[in-house]
Amino acid sequence: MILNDLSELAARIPDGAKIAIPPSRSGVAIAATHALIARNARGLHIVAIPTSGMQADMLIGAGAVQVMESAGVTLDEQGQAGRFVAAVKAGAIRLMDSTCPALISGLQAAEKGVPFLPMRGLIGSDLLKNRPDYKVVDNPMADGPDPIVLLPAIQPDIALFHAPLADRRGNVWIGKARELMTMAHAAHTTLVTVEEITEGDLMADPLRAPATIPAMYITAIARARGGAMPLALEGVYEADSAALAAYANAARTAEGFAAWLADAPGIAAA
Amino acid sequence: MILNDLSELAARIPDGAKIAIPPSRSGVAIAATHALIARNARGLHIVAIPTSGMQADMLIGAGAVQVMESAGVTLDEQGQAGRFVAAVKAGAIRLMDSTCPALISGLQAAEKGVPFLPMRGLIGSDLLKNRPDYKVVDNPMADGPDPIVLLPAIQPDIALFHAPLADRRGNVWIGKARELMTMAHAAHTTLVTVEEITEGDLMADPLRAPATIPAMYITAIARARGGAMPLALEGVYEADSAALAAYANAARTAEGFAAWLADAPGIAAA
Amino acid sequence: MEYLPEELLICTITRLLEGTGHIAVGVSSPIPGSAALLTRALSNGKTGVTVLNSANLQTLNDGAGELFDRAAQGRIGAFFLSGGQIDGQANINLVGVGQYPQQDVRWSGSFGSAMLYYLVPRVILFREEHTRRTMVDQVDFISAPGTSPPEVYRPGGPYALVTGLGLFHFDKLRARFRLTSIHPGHSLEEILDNTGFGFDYEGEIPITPTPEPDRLSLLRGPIAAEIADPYPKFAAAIFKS
Amino acid sequence: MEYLPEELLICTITRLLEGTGHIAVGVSSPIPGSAALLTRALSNGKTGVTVLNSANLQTLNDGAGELFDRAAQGRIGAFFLSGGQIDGQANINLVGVGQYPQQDVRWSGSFGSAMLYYLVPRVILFREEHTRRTMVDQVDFISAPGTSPPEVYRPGGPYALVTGLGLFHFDKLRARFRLTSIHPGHSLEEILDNTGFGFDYEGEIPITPTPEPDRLSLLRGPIAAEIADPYPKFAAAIFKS
Repeated sequence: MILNDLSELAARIPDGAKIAIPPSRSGVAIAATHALIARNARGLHIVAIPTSGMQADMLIGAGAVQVMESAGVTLDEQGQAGRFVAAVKAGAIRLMDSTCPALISGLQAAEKGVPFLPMRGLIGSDLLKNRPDYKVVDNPMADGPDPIVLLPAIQPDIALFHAPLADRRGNVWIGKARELMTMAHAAHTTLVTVEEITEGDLMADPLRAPATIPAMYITAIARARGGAMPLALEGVYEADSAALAAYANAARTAEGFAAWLADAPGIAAA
Repeated sequence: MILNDLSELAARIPDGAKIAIPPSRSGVAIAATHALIARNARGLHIVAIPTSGMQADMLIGAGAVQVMESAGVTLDEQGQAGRFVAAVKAGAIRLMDSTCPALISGLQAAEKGVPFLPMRGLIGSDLLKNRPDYKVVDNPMADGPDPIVLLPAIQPDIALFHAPLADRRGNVWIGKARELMTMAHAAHTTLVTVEEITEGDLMADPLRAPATIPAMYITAIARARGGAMPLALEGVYEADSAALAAYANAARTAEGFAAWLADAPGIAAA
Repeated sequence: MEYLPEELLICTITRLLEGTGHIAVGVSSPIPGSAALLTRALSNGKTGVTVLNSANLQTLNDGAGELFDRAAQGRIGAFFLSGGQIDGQANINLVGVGQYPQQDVRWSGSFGSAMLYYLVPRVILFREEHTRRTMVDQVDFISAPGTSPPEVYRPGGPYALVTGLGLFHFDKLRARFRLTSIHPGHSLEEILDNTGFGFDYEGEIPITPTPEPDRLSLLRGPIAAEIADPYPKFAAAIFKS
Repeated sequence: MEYLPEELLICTITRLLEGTGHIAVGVSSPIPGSAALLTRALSNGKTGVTVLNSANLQTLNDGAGELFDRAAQGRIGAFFLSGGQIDGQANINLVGVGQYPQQDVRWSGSFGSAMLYYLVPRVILFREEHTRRTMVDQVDFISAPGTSPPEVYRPGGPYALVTGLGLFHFDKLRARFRLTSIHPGHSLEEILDNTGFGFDYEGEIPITPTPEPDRLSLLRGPIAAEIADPYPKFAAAIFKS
């Protein structure tokens, strides 16, 4: 279903939803995030697949986040994610710290409809110590003792991301950002913003079809030109380093962030 | 590495190897299978991902197979796989019967480097009863009793398949046949025949790259025009029903199969 | 309106599929496939259909595991299974006859049954041949069981059994089939004679409704064209298309 | 030949990478990335390199999990990790300082360390800042431990630690670092003063070899051009390219 604008998309994300978001180079729905902040979302459980940056920081700065589940929140070359760091220090968000492959395996467990996936690693870390939902069992396939971690399935209420291209049937082309496919498979509802909407059928195009999320996994699509900016969208535009630096600088303080948000491009124009 | 011919490819498959092969519509290396039979391979453990047809039947008919692990061996519209059925009745092959998603999950376990993956289903079936390598455990994530099957990782020695296109760097484009990607990730050695070899770099082509197996997973490639015939190769050629029917008919008897094999297109010409 | 036995079966299955969100159809299933497509045509856009191994009637692009993932995600409302043998507890056998593994009769194998039978809410068993060879007291090999103990995770399972002679529904609690209707031209006696398992029935058993004329028209028109993609021979033989 | 401190570190790391089949480099790692590319250039085609988040220096196309799958498949011979804190048992902390979770100092998070540190055979710890703030007796939070009990599956782990002051190798059995060499211009006393953990050393400790002139030439030529893809600022600042 093609929506009229980003506010319609944001309206489909209820307060308290568990939202899966992609890493900074895979198609981050920044324009939609502005719309979500504009609708004053609260109590979100953000699951980064497996890390986040500006998007999580913006939502945290806007007070929209209750739980932050990720393997890392960073503004990359621009340094620390200011609002994330401040919220941690203030105890304003609940942390579910993990490691990249554990988040991906949890998502894949939901994709496969199984209650858990096993993973090597984690044993002896303080990550594991702080995750009572992760279980250590003895590998039943081994002859001797062989402890292994089981990760519970992560089923997002919402998967939210930005992609280069959709068609009117609701198919979405994602290129190499394959984690978006896993997110759409695993999530209950998948909301996507796109640069362009084509009149053709992406699933009928032999070159596009292999990297297209079929419409049956897509709940709604909204057009958002430059919807990942100032982050990069592979093959479409590069990151805007100056704009990212400006964000990083502003996000060092609550006041700076508020001023940045007030100056941000309006939702209507997105 | 680009090989000179199919006999070089067949020479890389040792007797006794565990070989993963794809289902009938995903790029079956029939020409390479002729070469494998010509080199008189023996003792193979065939793992169908998750089913096979003519390819497994040919190898069984040629006496190359010791173990057949699959969820089904069928000539589809052409009916029973004659050499497979005869070998089962004669007790000439060891069966590891399973169900499609269990074979795929086992392969994915190897892809993920974990000793097992869980799967719903199987409990109470005679498949499970005959697979002592499948373990039933109580789901540690559940509050009450919740038995679930764990499937051991399937790591093939060899993945063998046919694809439309490769480049000279060793990248292989597979289109929508994504199970070939999983096979290449999971296998120790991946041998591929292709219709065409392009001079370009498939990984540098934004439309091809998402459906390309990177060269680091590919051990060797050989050119084989029509290498899946008489089976279909999606987007390249349809199945040759008359040739498949002729095979099905011939494979009803050992003599018929031997005559068919003697008449088959020579390896040199492939 | 004149109709073929296949058309009766298609329309019988179609009635069982009403209201399904998404129907998946396995390989070599032209009659269930036609019923799924007819259901979609009647659904006003509410029903989706995936027909395996078809060029246009499926959108699978994540490998051979995607269909099973979809089922496990709860995205598939109905699926069809068959069996070389089907027994009175709805156990199905797709493997062979005799003592496993060196059996006297060997079929292709269990395919996805040992997962889909557990996870798809409405599994319709379809086997045209209704004889004591196919409808047995106890299958020789359980590819997938009809019922499971309560502690086994099983949101899905058998819903109905359609054969060339009649329609049965499955009672999960009693683990028994109940004869719902007898196809026109057949009798309870014929069904009893040809069924190797005991089943429930009560009073006067209805005759299976004959195909609705408007549905027959749909079937012979647009559905015939659609089903010719995966099943050209079937479409040509039944619908002359 | 004149060289920059970064070039010394790159050449030091390169010596640790010799013979590796495939080297993966994480984000924000220009010095390890340069060392990996230099190793590849010297390897006669035997070494491959994956640099995360680069357009041309990686071939990942199966999603955010592929790098970790590759490591678990045994396809990655060497990887680099760092830490806000690194302790004498090679435990690393990428999370923060103080009592978790409401810490006084919070860093980005553990990323893939809690898997890669277990599975990659040759993990090189790299942290330029060598002070009692970074090299601590005991980390405040273990993102990933330096050693594991024998029953824990762990084909990988710490191999060496490279800092701005020197090079250490890690002894897994003793779970202690051993000082291998001291970078030119620094002293054992300086290292002892600035290290919060105890470590082993013996007799006269060698000086870290200065960069080999032929390697410096490679570095400033073709490698500088390659590393400018993921790290343009670094390449411009160090190699003026």
